[in-house]
Amino acid sequence: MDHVKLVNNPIDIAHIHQLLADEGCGASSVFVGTTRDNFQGKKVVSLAYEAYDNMALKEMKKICSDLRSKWPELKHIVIYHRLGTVPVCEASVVIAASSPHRSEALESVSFAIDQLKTRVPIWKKEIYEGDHDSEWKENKE
Amino acid sequence: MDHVKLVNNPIDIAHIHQLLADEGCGASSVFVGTTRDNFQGKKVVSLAYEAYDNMALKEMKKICSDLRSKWPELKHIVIYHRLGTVPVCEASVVIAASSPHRSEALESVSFAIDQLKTRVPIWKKEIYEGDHDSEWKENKE
Amino acid sequence: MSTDGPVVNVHVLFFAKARELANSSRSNVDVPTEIVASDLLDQLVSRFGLTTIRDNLILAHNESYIDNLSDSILFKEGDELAIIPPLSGG
Amino acid sequence: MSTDGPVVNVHVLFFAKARELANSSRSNVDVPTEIVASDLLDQLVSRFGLTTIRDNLILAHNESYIDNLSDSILFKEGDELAIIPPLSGG
Repeated sequence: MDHVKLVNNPIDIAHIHQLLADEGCGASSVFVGTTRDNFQGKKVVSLAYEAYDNMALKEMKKICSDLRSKWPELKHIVIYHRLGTVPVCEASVVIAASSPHRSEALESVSFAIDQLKTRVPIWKKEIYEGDHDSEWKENKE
Repeated sequence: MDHVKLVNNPIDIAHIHQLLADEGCGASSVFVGTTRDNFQGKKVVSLAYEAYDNMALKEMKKICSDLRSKWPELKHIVIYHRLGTVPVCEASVVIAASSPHRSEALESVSFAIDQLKTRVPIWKKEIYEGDHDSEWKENKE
Repeated sequence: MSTDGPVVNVHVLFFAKARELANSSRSNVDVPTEIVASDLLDQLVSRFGLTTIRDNLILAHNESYIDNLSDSILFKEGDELAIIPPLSGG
Repeated sequence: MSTDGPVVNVHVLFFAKARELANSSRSNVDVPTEIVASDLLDQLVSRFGLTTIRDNLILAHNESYIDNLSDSILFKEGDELAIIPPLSGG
Protein backbone atom coordinates (compact mmCIF):
# COMPACT_ATOMS: atom_id res chain seq x y z
CA MET A 1 0.00 0.00 0.00
CA ASP A 2 1.07 3.60 -0.63
CA HIS A 3 0.91 6.05 2.28
CA VAL A 4 1.43 9.61 1.10
CA LYS A 5 0.79 12.58 3.36
CA LEU A 6 1.55 16.21 4.11
CA VAL A 7 1.36 16.73 7.86
CA ASN A 8 1.40 19.73 10.15
CA ASN A 9 2.45 17.96 13.32
CA PRO A 10 5.44 15.89 14.43
CA ILE A 11 5.73 12.61 12.50
CA ASP A 12 5.29 9.51 14.65
CA ILE A 13 8.17 7.25 13.58
CA ALA A 14 6.89 4.16 15.39
CA HIS A 15 3.68 4.48 13.40
CA ILE A 16 5.67 4.55 10.14
CA HIS A 17 7.29 1.24 11.08
CA GLN A 18 3.83 -0.21 11.77
CA LEU A 19 2.67 0.83 8.30
CA LEU A 20 5.56 -1.17 6.82
CA ALA A 21 4.92 -4.38 8.74
CA ASP A 22 3.96 -7.35 6.61
CA GLU A 23 4.30 -11.08 7.24
CA GLY A 24 5.74 -11.61 3.77
CA CYS A 25 8.40 -8.93 4.16
CA GLY A 26 11.95 -9.50 5.39
CA ALA A 27 13.17 -5.94 5.10
CA SER A 28 12.17 -2.38 5.89
CA SER A 29 14.16 0.74 5.17
CA VAL A 30 13.31 4.08 6.74
CA PHE A 31 14.91 7.41 5.87
CA VAL A 32 14.31 10.38 8.14
CA GLY A 33 15.33 13.90 7.16
CA THR A 34 15.71 16.22 10.13
CA THR A 35 16.37 19.89 10.69
CA ARG A 36 20.07 20.63 11.27
CA ASP A 37 21.22 23.26 13.73
CA ASN A 38 23.68 25.02 11.45
CA PHE A 39 24.29 26.31 7.95
CA GLN A 40 27.53 28.01 6.92
CA GLY A 41 28.31 28.99 10.47
CA LYS A 42 24.86 30.42 11.17
CA LYS A 43 22.82 28.83 13.94
CA VAL A 44 19.51 27.48 12.60
CA VAL A 45 16.57 27.81 14.98
CA SER A 46 13.91 26.16 12.83
CA LEU A 47 12.78 25.54 9.29
CA ALA A 48 9.54 26.75 7.76
CA TYR A 49 8.13 24.51 5.03
CA GLU A 50 5.45 25.34 2.53
CA ALA A 51 4.03 23.24 -0.30
CA TYR A 52 1.92 23.46 -3.40
CA ASP A 53 -0.23 20.92 -1.61
CA ASN A 54 -2.25 19.27 -4.36
CA MET A 55 0.61 19.08 -6.79
CA ALA A 56 3.01 17.91 -4.08
CA LEU A 57 0.70 15.02 -3.23
CA LYS A 58 0.35 14.21 -6.92
CA GLU A 59 4.13 14.12 -7.37
CA MET A 60 4.57 12.04 -4.22
CA LYS A 61 2.10 9.50 -5.62
CA LYS A 62 3.98 9.49 -8.93
CA ILE A 63 7.15 8.66 -7.01
CA CYS A 64 5.31 5.69 -5.48
CA SER A 65 4.27 4.46 -8.95
CA ASP A 66 7.80 4.90 -10.24
CA LEU A 67 9.15 2.89 -7.32
CA ARG A 68 6.66 0.10 -7.96
CA SER A 69 7.57 -0.15 -11.62
CA LYS A 70 11.29 -0.18 -10.84
CA TRP A 71 10.98 -2.55 -7.86
CA PRO A 72 7.80 -4.61 -8.30
CA GLU A 73 8.48 -6.62 -5.13
CA LEU A 74 7.91 -3.59 -2.88
CA LYS A 75 5.11 -4.08 -0.40
CA HIS A 76 4.41 -0.85 1.48
CA ILE A 77 5.69 2.63 0.67
CA VAL A 78 5.44 5.63 2.99
CA ILE A 79 6.21 9.23 2.00
CA TYR A 80 5.34 11.80 4.67
CA HIS A 81 6.42 15.42 4.53
CA ARG A 82 5.87 17.87 7.32
CA LEU A 83 4.83 21.48 6.63
CA GLY A 84 4.94 24.64 8.73
CA THR A 85 7.58 25.21 11.36
CA VAL A 86 9.89 22.29 12.09
CA PRO A 87 12.21 22.79 15.10
CA VAL A 88 15.80 21.54 15.09
CA CYS A 89 16.10 17.74 15.49
CA GLU A 90 12.53 17.02 14.36
CA ALA A 91 11.71 15.12 11.18
CA SER A 92 10.72 17.10 8.08
CA VAL A 93 10.45 14.09 5.80
CA VAL A 94 10.14 10.33 6.19
CA ILE A 95 10.46 7.92 3.29
CA ALA A 96 10.10 4.23 3.96
CA ALA A 97 9.53 0.95 2.15
CA SER A 98 9.18 -2.73 2.92
CA SER A 99 9.89 -5.71 0.68
CA PRO A 100 10.59 -9.44 0.91
CA HIS A 101 14.33 -8.87 0.34
CA ARG A 102 16.58 -6.08 1.45
CA SER A 103 17.97 -4.62 -1.75
CA GLU A 104 14.59 -3.37 -3.01
CA ALA A 105 13.76 -1.65 0.27
CA LEU A 106 17.19 0.01 0.53
CA GLU A 107 17.52 1.06 -3.10
CA SER A 108 13.97 2.34 -3.47
CA VAL A 109 14.21 4.58 -0.40
CA SER A 110 17.48 6.11 -1.65
CA PHE A 111 15.95 6.69 -5.06
CA ALA A 112 12.76 8.16 -3.62
CA ILE A 113 14.47 10.80 -1.49
CA ASP A 114 16.44 12.01 -4.53
CA GLN A 115 13.21 12.15 -6.53
CA LEU A 116 11.38 14.00 -3.80
CA LYS A 117 14.05 16.67 -3.65
CA THR A 118 14.01 17.27 -7.39
CA ARG A 119 10.32 17.13 -8.25
CA VAL A 120 7.95 17.59 -5.30
CA PRO A 121 6.94 21.28 -5.02
CA ILE A 122 7.91 21.95 -1.42
CA TRP A 123 10.08 24.79 -0.18
CA LYS A 124 11.93 25.48 3.04
CA LYS A 125 13.17 28.64 4.61
CA GLU A 126 15.87 28.53 7.24
CA ILE A 127 15.34 30.75 10.22
CA TYR A 128 18.60 31.75 11.94
CA GLU A 129 19.50 32.90 15.40
CA GLY A 130 20.41 36.58 15.82
CA ASP A 131 19.86 39.15 13.07
CA HIS A 132 20.69 37.02 10.03
CA ASP A 133 17.95 37.21 7.41
CA SER A 134 16.06 33.97 6.96
CA GLU A 135 16.75 32.30 3.64
CA TRP A 136 14.87 30.21 1.09
CA LYS A 137 16.90 27.10 0.41
CA GLU A 138 17.55 25.44 -2.92
CA ASN A 139 18.13 21.71 -3.44
CA LYS A 140 21.20 20.95 -5.51
CA GLU A 141 20.65 18.93 -8.67
CA MET B 1 28.68 7.08 19.03
CA ASP B 2 28.59 3.36 18.23
CA HIS B 3 25.77 1.30 19.70
CA VAL B 4 26.38 -2.41 19.23
CA LYS B 5 24.28 -5.02 20.98
CA LEU B 6 23.00 -8.59 20.98
CA VAL B 7 19.55 -8.63 22.56
CA ASN B 8 17.17 -11.34 23.69
CA ASN B 9 13.97 -9.30 23.62
CA PRO B 10 12.04 -7.37 20.99
CA ILE B 11 13.99 -4.39 19.64
CA ASP B 12 12.41 -1.02 20.44
CA ILE B 13 12.53 0.85 17.12
CA ALA B 14 11.55 4.22 18.58
CA HIS B 15 14.56 3.92 20.90
CA ILE B 16 16.84 3.31 17.90
CA HIS B 17 15.66 6.57 16.34
CA GLN B 18 16.38 8.36 19.62
CA LEU B 19 19.94 7.01 19.59
CA LEU B 20 20.43 8.59 16.15
CA ALA B 21 19.15 12.03 17.04
CA ASP B 22 21.70 14.80 16.82
CA GLU B 23 21.31 18.53 16.29
CA GLY B 24 24.04 18.55 13.65
CA CYS B 25 22.49 15.71 11.65
CA GLY B 26 20.09 16.14 8.75
CA ALA B 27 19.62 12.47 7.91
CA SER B 28 18.98 9.13 9.53
CA SER B 29 18.67 5.80 7.79
CA VAL B 30 17.25 2.74 9.55
CA PHE B 31 17.21 -0.77 8.15
CA VAL B 32 15.07 -3.41 9.87
CA GLY B 33 15.35 -7.09 9.01
CA THR B 34 12.25 -9.06 9.98
CA THR B 35 11.20 -12.68 10.00
CA ARG B 36 9.25 -13.63 6.86
CA ASP B 37 6.35 -16.04 6.97
CA ASN B 38 7.44 -18.25 4.10
CA PHE B 39 10.37 -20.00 2.47
CA GLN B 40 10.00 -22.07 -0.70
CA GLY B 41 6.34 -22.66 -0.07
CA LYS B 42 6.81 -23.71 3.55
CA LYS B 43 5.13 -21.65 6.23
CA VAL B 44 7.67 -20.20 8.66
CA VAL B 45 6.50 -20.00 12.28
CA SER B 46 9.59 -18.44 13.78
CA LEU B 47 13.36 -18.13 13.52
CA ALA B 48 15.86 -19.25 16.12
CA TYR B 49 19.09 -17.24 16.19
CA GLU B 50 22.34 -18.11 17.91
CA ALA B 51 25.64 -16.26 17.96
CA TYR B 52 29.26 -16.68 18.86
CA ASP B 53 28.58 -13.76 21.18
CA ASN B 54 32.01 -12.29 21.87
CA MET B 55 33.23 -12.64 18.33
CA ALA B 56 29.94 -11.35 16.92
CA LEU B 57 30.22 -8.19 19.02
CA LYS B 58 33.84 -7.80 17.95
CA GLU B 59 32.90 -8.09 14.25
CA MET B 60 29.97 -5.69 14.71
CA LYS B 61 32.36 -3.15 16.23
CA LYS B 62 34.75 -3.69 13.31
CA ILE B 63 31.88 -2.89 10.94
CA CYS B 64 31.38 0.38 12.83
CA SER B 65 35.07 1.27 12.43
CA ASP B 66 34.96 0.39 8.75
CA LEU B 67 31.92 2.63 8.29
CA ARG B 68 33.64 5.50 10.05
CA SER B 69 36.73 5.25 7.88
CA LYS B 70 34.64 5.07 4.68
CA TRP B 71 32.17 7.79 5.75
CA PRO B 72 33.93 10.04 8.30
CA GLU B 73 30.89 12.34 8.54
CA LEU B 74 28.77 9.65 10.23
CA LYS B 75 27.53 10.66 13.65
CA HIS B 76 25.78 7.74 15.35
CA ILE B 77 25.79 4.09 14.30
CA VAL B 78 23.48 1.42 15.71
CA ILE B 79 23.83 -2.31 15.07
CA TYR B 80 21.47 -4.47 17.13
CA HIS B 81 20.90 -8.17 16.50
CA ARG B 82 18.32 -10.21 18.30
CA LEU B 83 19.05 -13.77 19.47
CA GLY B 84 16.81 -16.67 20.49
CA THR B 85 13.35 -17.15 19.04
CA VAL B 86 12.06 -14.35 16.80
CA PRO B 87 8.39 -14.68 15.77
CA VAL B 88 7.18 -13.75 12.28
CA CYS B 89 7.02 -9.97 11.69
CA GLU B 90 9.41 -9.10 14.52
CA ALA B 91 12.83 -7.52 13.92
CA SER B 92 15.89 -9.76 13.99
CA VAL B 93 18.34 -7.04 13.07
CA VAL B 94 18.40 -3.25 13.04
CA ILE B 95 21.17 -1.22 11.43
CA ALA B 96 20.99 2.54 11.57
CA ALA B 97 23.14 5.60 11.06
CA SER B 98 22.85 9.37 11.21
CA SER B 99 24.90 12.00 9.40
CA PRO B 100 24.76 15.67 8.41
CA HIS B 101 23.88 14.74 4.80
CA ARG B 102 21.78 11.93 3.45
CA SER B 103 24.13 9.99 1.19
CA GLU B 104 26.44 8.89 4.02
CA ALA B 105 23.56 7.63 6.15
CA LEU B 106 21.94 5.73 3.28
CA GLU B 107 25.09 4.23 1.81
CA SER B 108 26.62 3.23 5.12
CA VAL B 109 23.50 1.35 6.25
CA SER B 110 23.35 -0.59 2.96
CA PHE B 111 27.02 -1.44 3.23
CA ALA B 112 26.73 -2.45 6.88
CA ILE B 113 23.92 -4.95 6.36
CA ASP B 114 25.93 -6.68 3.61
CA GLN B 115 28.94 -6.78 5.91
CA LEU B 116 26.92 -8.14 8.80
CA LYS B 117 25.62 -10.99 6.70
CA THR B 118 29.05 -12.02 5.48
CA ARG B 119 31.21 -11.65 8.58
CA VAL B 120 29.30 -11.59 11.86
CA PRO B 121 29.12 -15.10 13.36
CA ILE B 122 25.37 -15.45 13.81
CA TRP B 123 23.19 -18.30 12.60
CA LYS B 124 19.48 -18.75 12.09
CA LYS B 125 17.30 -21.78 11.87
CA GLU B 126 13.89 -21.57 10.27
CA ILE B 127 11.12 -23.38 12.09
CA TYR B 128 8.28 -24.41 9.79
CA GLU B 129 4.64 -25.23 10.33
CA GLY B 130 3.62 -28.89 10.08
CA ASP B 131 6.17 -31.70 9.97
CA HIS B 132 8.85 -30.05 7.84
CA ASP B 133 12.27 -30.31 9.46
CA SER B 134 13.63 -27.02 10.66
CA GLU B 135 16.60 -25.82 8.66
CA TRP B 136 19.84 -23.90 9.24
CA LYS B 137 19.97 -21.07 6.73
CA GLU B 138 22.95 -19.87 4.77
CA ASN B 139 23.54 -16.31 3.58
CA LYS B 140 24.43 -16.05 -0.07
CA GLU B 141 27.72 -14.36 -0.91
CA MET C 1 -1.53 40.69 -19.54
CA SER C 2 -0.69 42.25 -22.88
CA THR C 3 -2.34 40.18 -25.58
CA ASP C 4 -4.23 40.68 -28.81
CA GLY C 5 -6.12 37.41 -29.24
CA PRO C 6 -8.78 35.74 -27.12
CA VAL C 7 -8.09 35.60 -23.37
CA VAL C 8 -9.22 33.46 -20.45
CA ASN C 9 -9.00 34.09 -16.76
CA VAL C 10 -6.71 31.73 -14.81
CA HIS C 11 -5.55 31.37 -11.22
CA VAL C 12 -1.88 32.10 -10.62
CA LEU C 13 -0.24 30.70 -7.49
CA PHE C 14 2.99 32.00 -5.99
CA PHE C 15 5.24 30.06 -3.63
CA ALA C 16 8.21 30.68 -1.36
CA LYS C 17 10.45 33.57 -2.55
CA ALA C 18 8.07 34.28 -5.45
CA ARG C 19 5.18 34.60 -3.00
CA GLU C 20 7.19 37.03 -0.89
CA LEU C 21 8.26 39.16 -3.85
CA ALA C 22 4.75 39.19 -5.36
CA ASN C 23 3.35 39.98 -1.96
CA SER C 24 0.60 37.53 -2.73
CA SER C 25 0.03 33.80 -2.77
CA ARG C 26 -2.69 33.87 -5.40
CA SER C 27 -3.97 36.11 -8.15
CA ASN C 28 -6.40 35.94 -11.07
CA VAL C 29 -4.98 36.93 -14.41
CA ASP C 30 -6.23 37.11 -18.00
CA VAL C 31 -3.95 35.13 -20.30
CA PRO C 32 -4.07 34.33 -24.04
CA THR C 33 -5.64 30.96 -24.85
CA GLU C 34 -2.31 30.05 -26.40
CA ILE C 35 1.08 31.43 -25.48
CA VAL C 36 4.73 30.34 -25.42
CA ALA C 37 5.67 29.56 -21.81
CA SER C 38 8.73 31.83 -21.72
CA ASP C 39 6.68 34.81 -22.99
CA LEU C 40 4.07 34.18 -20.34
CA LEU C 41 6.72 33.87 -17.65
CA ASP C 42 8.32 37.17 -18.75
CA GLN C 43 4.99 38.95 -18.50
CA LEU C 44 4.23 37.49 -15.06
CA VAL C 45 7.74 38.32 -13.84
CA SER C 46 7.42 41.96 -14.81
CA ARG C 47 3.87 42.30 -13.54
CA PHE C 48 4.56 40.71 -10.15
CA GLY C 49 8.06 42.03 -9.45
CA LEU C 50 9.94 38.75 -9.81
CA THR C 51 12.82 40.07 -11.93
CA THR C 52 15.53 39.16 -9.42
CA ILE C 53 14.61 35.48 -9.55
CA ARG C 54 13.43 35.24 -13.19
CA ASP C 55 16.09 32.78 -14.29
CA ASN C 56 15.31 30.36 -11.48
CA LEU C 57 11.59 30.08 -12.05
CA ILE C 58 9.62 27.38 -13.77
CA LEU C 59 5.90 27.05 -14.37
CA ALA C 60 3.34 24.39 -13.59
CA HIS C 61 0.07 24.28 -15.50
CA ASN C 62 -2.79 22.43 -13.82
CA GLU C 63 -0.34 20.76 -11.44
CA SER C 64 2.07 19.56 -14.12
CA TYR C 65 5.49 21.03 -14.76
CA ILE C 66 6.11 22.75 -18.07
CA ASP C 67 9.39 21.03 -18.81
CA ASN C 68 10.41 23.31 -21.65
CA LEU C 69 9.85 27.07 -21.59
CA SER C 70 9.76 27.10 -25.39
CA ASP C 71 6.58 24.99 -25.35
CA SER C 72 3.23 26.60 -26.04
CA ILE C 73 0.58 26.40 -23.35
CA LEU C 74 -3.12 26.14 -24.16
CA PHE C 75 -5.32 27.69 -21.49
CA LYS C 76 -8.95 27.20 -20.59
CA GLU C 77 -10.95 29.44 -18.28
CA GLY C 78 -10.21 28.65 -14.64
CA ASP C 79 -6.93 26.82 -15.25
CA GLU C 80 -4.32 26.86 -12.53
CA LEU C 81 -0.85 28.22 -13.19
CA ALA C 82 1.90 28.10 -10.57
CA ILE C 83 5.16 30.06 -10.33
CA ILE C 84 7.71 27.58 -9.03
CA PRO C 85 11.02 28.78 -7.51
CA PRO C 86 13.82 26.25 -6.95
CA LEU C 87 12.54 23.36 -4.84
CA SER C 88 13.91 22.71 -1.38
CA GLY C 89 11.76 19.96 0.06
CA GLY C 90 13.22 17.09 2.06
CA MET D 1 44.11 -35.29 18.49
CA SER D 2 46.80 -37.32 16.76
CA THR D 3 50.07 -35.46 17.09
CA ASP D 4 53.72 -36.14 17.80
CA GLY D 5 55.11 -32.80 18.95
CA PRO D 6 54.23 -30.59 21.93
CA VAL D 7 50.53 -30.09 22.57
CA VAL D 8 48.39 -27.54 24.38
CA ASN D 9 44.83 -27.76 25.57
CA VAL D 10 42.36 -25.40 23.82
CA HIS D 11 38.63 -24.72 23.97
CA VAL D 12 36.69 -25.71 20.89
CA LEU D 13 33.29 -24.09 20.30
CA PHE D 14 30.61 -25.48 17.99
CA PHE D 15 27.75 -23.48 16.50
CA ALA D 16 24.51 -24.09 14.61
CA LYS D 17 24.58 -27.26 12.50
CA ALA D 18 28.08 -28.10 13.76
CA ARG D 19 26.84 -27.89 17.34
CA GLU D 20 23.96 -30.24 16.53
CA LEU D 21 26.15 -32.78 14.74
CA ALA D 22 28.83 -32.68 17.45
CA ASN D 23 26.13 -32.92 20.07
CA SER D 24 28.02 -30.34 22.03
CA SER D 25 28.57 -26.63 22.10
CA ARG D 26 31.99 -26.77 23.71
CA SER D 27 34.85 -29.20 24.19
CA ASN D 28 38.45 -29.15 25.38
CA VAL D 29 40.96 -30.65 23.00
CA ASP D 30 44.74 -31.14 22.91
CA VAL D 31 46.20 -29.66 19.75
CA PRO D 32 49.78 -29.27 18.46
CA THR D 33 51.35 -25.91 19.21
CA GLU D 34 51.66 -25.45 15.46
CA ILE D 35 49.45 -27.02 12.80
CA VAL D 36 48.17 -26.24 9.32
CA ALA D 37 44.53 -25.14 9.62
CA SER D 38 43.16 -27.65 7.10
CA ASP D 39 44.86 -30.56 8.91
CA LEU D 40 43.39 -29.41 12.20
CA LEU D 41 39.96 -29.01 10.64
CA ASP D 42 40.14 -32.55 9.19
CA GLN D 43 40.99 -33.99 12.58
CA LEU D 44 38.18 -32.09 14.31
CA VAL D 45 35.71 -33.06 11.60
CA SER D 46 36.43 -36.74 11.99
CA ARG D 47 36.54 -36.64 15.78
CA PHE D 48 33.24 -34.74 16.15
CA GLY D 49 31.21 -36.26 13.31
CA LEU D 50 31.12 -33.21 11.02
CA THR D 51 31.95 -35.02 7.76
CA THR D 52 28.68 -34.06 6.05
CA ILE D 53 29.44 -30.35 6.39
CA ARG D 54 33.27 -30.43 6.17
CA ASP D 55 33.48 -28.35 2.99
CA ASN D 56 31.35 -25.57 4.42
CA LEU D 57 33.27 -25.04 7.64
CA ILE D 58 35.79 -22.40 8.51
CA LEU D 59 37.73 -21.81 11.72
CA ALA D 60 38.15 -18.89 14.05
CA HIS D 61 41.12 -18.70 16.39
CA ASN D 62 40.74 -16.43 19.42
CA GLU D 63 37.76 -14.72 17.78
CA SER D 64 39.46 -14.04 14.44
CA TYR D 65 38.70 -15.87 11.23
CA ILE D 66 41.39 -18.00 9.70
CA ASP D 67 41.04 -16.68 6.19
CA ASN D 68 43.12 -19.33 4.51
CA LEU D 69 43.00 -22.99 5.52
CA SER D 70 46.56 -23.47 4.26
CA ASP D 71 47.83 -21.08 6.97
CA SER D 72 49.55 -22.47 10.02
CA ILE D 73 48.06 -21.74 13.42
CA LEU D 74 50.18 -21.26 16.52
CA PHE D 75 48.38 -22.29 19.70
CA LYS D 76 48.89 -21.38 23.32
CA GLU D 77 47.30 -23.15 26.27
CA GLY D 78 43.70 -22.00 26.77
CA ASP D 79 43.25 -20.56 23.26
CA GLU D 80 39.75 -20.54 21.80
CA LEU D 81 38.99 -22.26 18.55
CA ALA D 82 35.56 -22.08 16.89
CA ILE D 83 34.01 -24.25 14.21
CA ILE D 84 32.06 -21.87 11.98
CA PRO D 85 29.36 -23.16 9.61
CA PRO D 86 28.01 -20.82 6.89
CA LEU D 87 26.75 -17.61 8.48
CA SER D 88 23.08 -16.68 8.36
CA GLY D 89 22.71 -13.60 10.53
CA GLY D 90 20.57 -10.68 9.50
